[in-house]
Amino acid sequence: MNHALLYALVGVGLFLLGFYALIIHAHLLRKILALNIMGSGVFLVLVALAKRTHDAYPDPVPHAMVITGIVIAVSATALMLVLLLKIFAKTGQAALSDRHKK
Amino acid sequence: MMPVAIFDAVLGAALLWLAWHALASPDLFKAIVLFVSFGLLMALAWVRLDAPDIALAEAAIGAGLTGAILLATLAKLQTMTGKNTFVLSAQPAFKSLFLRGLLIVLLSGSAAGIGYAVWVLPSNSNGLRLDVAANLDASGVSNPVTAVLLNFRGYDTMLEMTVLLMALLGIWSLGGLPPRPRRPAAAVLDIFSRFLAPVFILVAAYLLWVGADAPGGAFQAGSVLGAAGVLMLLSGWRPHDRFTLRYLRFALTAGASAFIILGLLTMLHQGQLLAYPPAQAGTLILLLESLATVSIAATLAALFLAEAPDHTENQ
Amino acid sequence: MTATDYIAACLLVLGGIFFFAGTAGLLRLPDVYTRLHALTKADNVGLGLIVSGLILQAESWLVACKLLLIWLLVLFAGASVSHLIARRARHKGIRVWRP
Amino acid sequence: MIVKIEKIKYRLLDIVLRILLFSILWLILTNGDPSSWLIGAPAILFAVIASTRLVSPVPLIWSEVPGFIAFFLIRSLAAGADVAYRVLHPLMPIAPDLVTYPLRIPPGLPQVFMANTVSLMPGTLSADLNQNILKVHILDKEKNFMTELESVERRVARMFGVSLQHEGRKQ
Repeated sequence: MNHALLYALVGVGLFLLGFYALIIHAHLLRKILALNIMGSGVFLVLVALAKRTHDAYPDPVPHAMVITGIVIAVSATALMLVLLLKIFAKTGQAALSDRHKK
Repeated sequence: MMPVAIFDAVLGAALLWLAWHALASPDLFKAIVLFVSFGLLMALAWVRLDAPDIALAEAAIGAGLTGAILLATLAKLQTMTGKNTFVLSAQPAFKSLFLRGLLIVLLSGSAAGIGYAVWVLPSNSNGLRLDVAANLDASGVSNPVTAVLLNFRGYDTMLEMTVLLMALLGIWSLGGLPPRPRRPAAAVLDIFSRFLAPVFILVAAYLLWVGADAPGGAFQAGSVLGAAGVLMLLSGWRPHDRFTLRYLRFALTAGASAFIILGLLTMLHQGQLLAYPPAQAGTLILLLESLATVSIAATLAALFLAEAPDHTENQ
Repeated sequence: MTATDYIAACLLVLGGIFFFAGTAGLLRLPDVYTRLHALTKADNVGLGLIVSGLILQAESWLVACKLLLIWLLVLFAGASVSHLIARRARHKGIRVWRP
Repeated sequence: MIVKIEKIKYRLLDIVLRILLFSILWLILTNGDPSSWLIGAPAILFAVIASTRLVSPVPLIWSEVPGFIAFFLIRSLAAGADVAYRVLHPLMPIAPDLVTYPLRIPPGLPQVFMANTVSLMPGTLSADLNQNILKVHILDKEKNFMTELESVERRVARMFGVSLQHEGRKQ
């Protein structure tokens, strides 16, 4: 088995692991971690598939997109974390819950 | 060949294991530490996939900066609740075992489907590699990733600079976070950051320079410089100590403005967005990258601080 | 293989042993302070030996200087960060392990 | 007037030294590629500006530096060997303790330099530095760590050209 394929499958696994945690966990910090891990999974699939070339050089276009993606992910994470702290300061809870709808 | 295959298998398993425990650990601090280790192992995976540019970016941003921001948030949560340790039962959003089972079945189905789709893809495909290779000489740089980021798909990077700015504006328009109490930093940390900050400047400049024909570039340089900013912020330094916020605003917007101005100029001159004349491409890319580095660094450090600028400062 | 190659190989293996000891210490030692002892000292010597092994193989003095620089930076960072971790642990009230 | 000229000369020498230091650093980073100076020159300029603002001139006694390096290399090698022996020994012979060491060396860089050096010496780890008091974590309290700490302090003081204040305090 080609090792790039192995990493692509790990990427699929990471994406679904993150997806499961995103739905299952109530705490928002955990949801943010889950989103980041989902992103890492997608990046891994992209870059692993870029390595399917015959010679040593992989396709550079997905590489460039993933670098862009990493920077976007960190800025989105920073924004989400501030939103989380704001929600916590308002409601005293770091989770979104139906019970607070009144 | 064999030991390498074992290494790949162990690394893949470790990535999945770390991700699972980062998501399931009841102690949030532990979860974040596991997440940072996950990021560092991801950097190894990028090296195995011949993507050293991404490995550099992941180690600096994915593991380093994201980890720092997460830990800072956790510390804020702790001061808000007054609890020293933040242990949280991994309370699920819904308790019904039937629903969870259904979710697992659905996700396993998707895993099998996506996995199969990946598996049956043709085992060799050049993608856009040959197009990049054919036009590399006209791009002004010899590192193909930099050529894609700054020339062939320069609009990606332009929009990305805007996204960074938007994230920061988002935080600022939410009012930002209340300022941290400014305690004098430990003497060791103070000396550490003072001695390292100038070295970080040089290393960032090196990464910027080397990015033209080897792994490196504006993103890696910007994150190293941003890390220097985070270090200075941690040891109690604040931007308005030294200069007014006008300079900070300039640094934050320099990258995006340079892209927009150059984009307009190339549209007028060449008739196409960010299509540089090949003779000047190298110089233009260097200029863009230098300004982008400053902006990325300033924005990342400002995202870490997450405090809205003090309006009284400018009056 | 020349004599320098043999010396370099010995230094690299020796450095690896020190890293192993540092990691063993991280797993075996009882509390955060003693673990910091193992990490700073054993890893500093391990990296120092590996760097000197690589310097023997370096093709130019600039590369040798770069390797030396890496060691100095890790030394500085290791000592400072271990101090900061120990300081934070003390402020958090983590007691020193006594037998 | 003469004092002022001396001062300017001193500052100028300091800046020249910094430029030299960062140029060497740049040379090492880029493997001496001549085309790198296009970025290197402004970067060195920024680094020099940042460093003059962040770090005040360090008055080192240069003739003492080689002696300190030799002392440091020998003692830190001993430190690594000592801790490796202890953790690989089946019984793991350690007897940790936390001690207070009143510093006689002046505050600022000399104290921080000493704290960092202490962490790399056999059996000692600096755990807090506050108002001339260094808290040191000891790996083995049976060993003579006091002479270790005192010799480090003496060496550092000699290299920085400072005298140990309150020499008679710790009798």
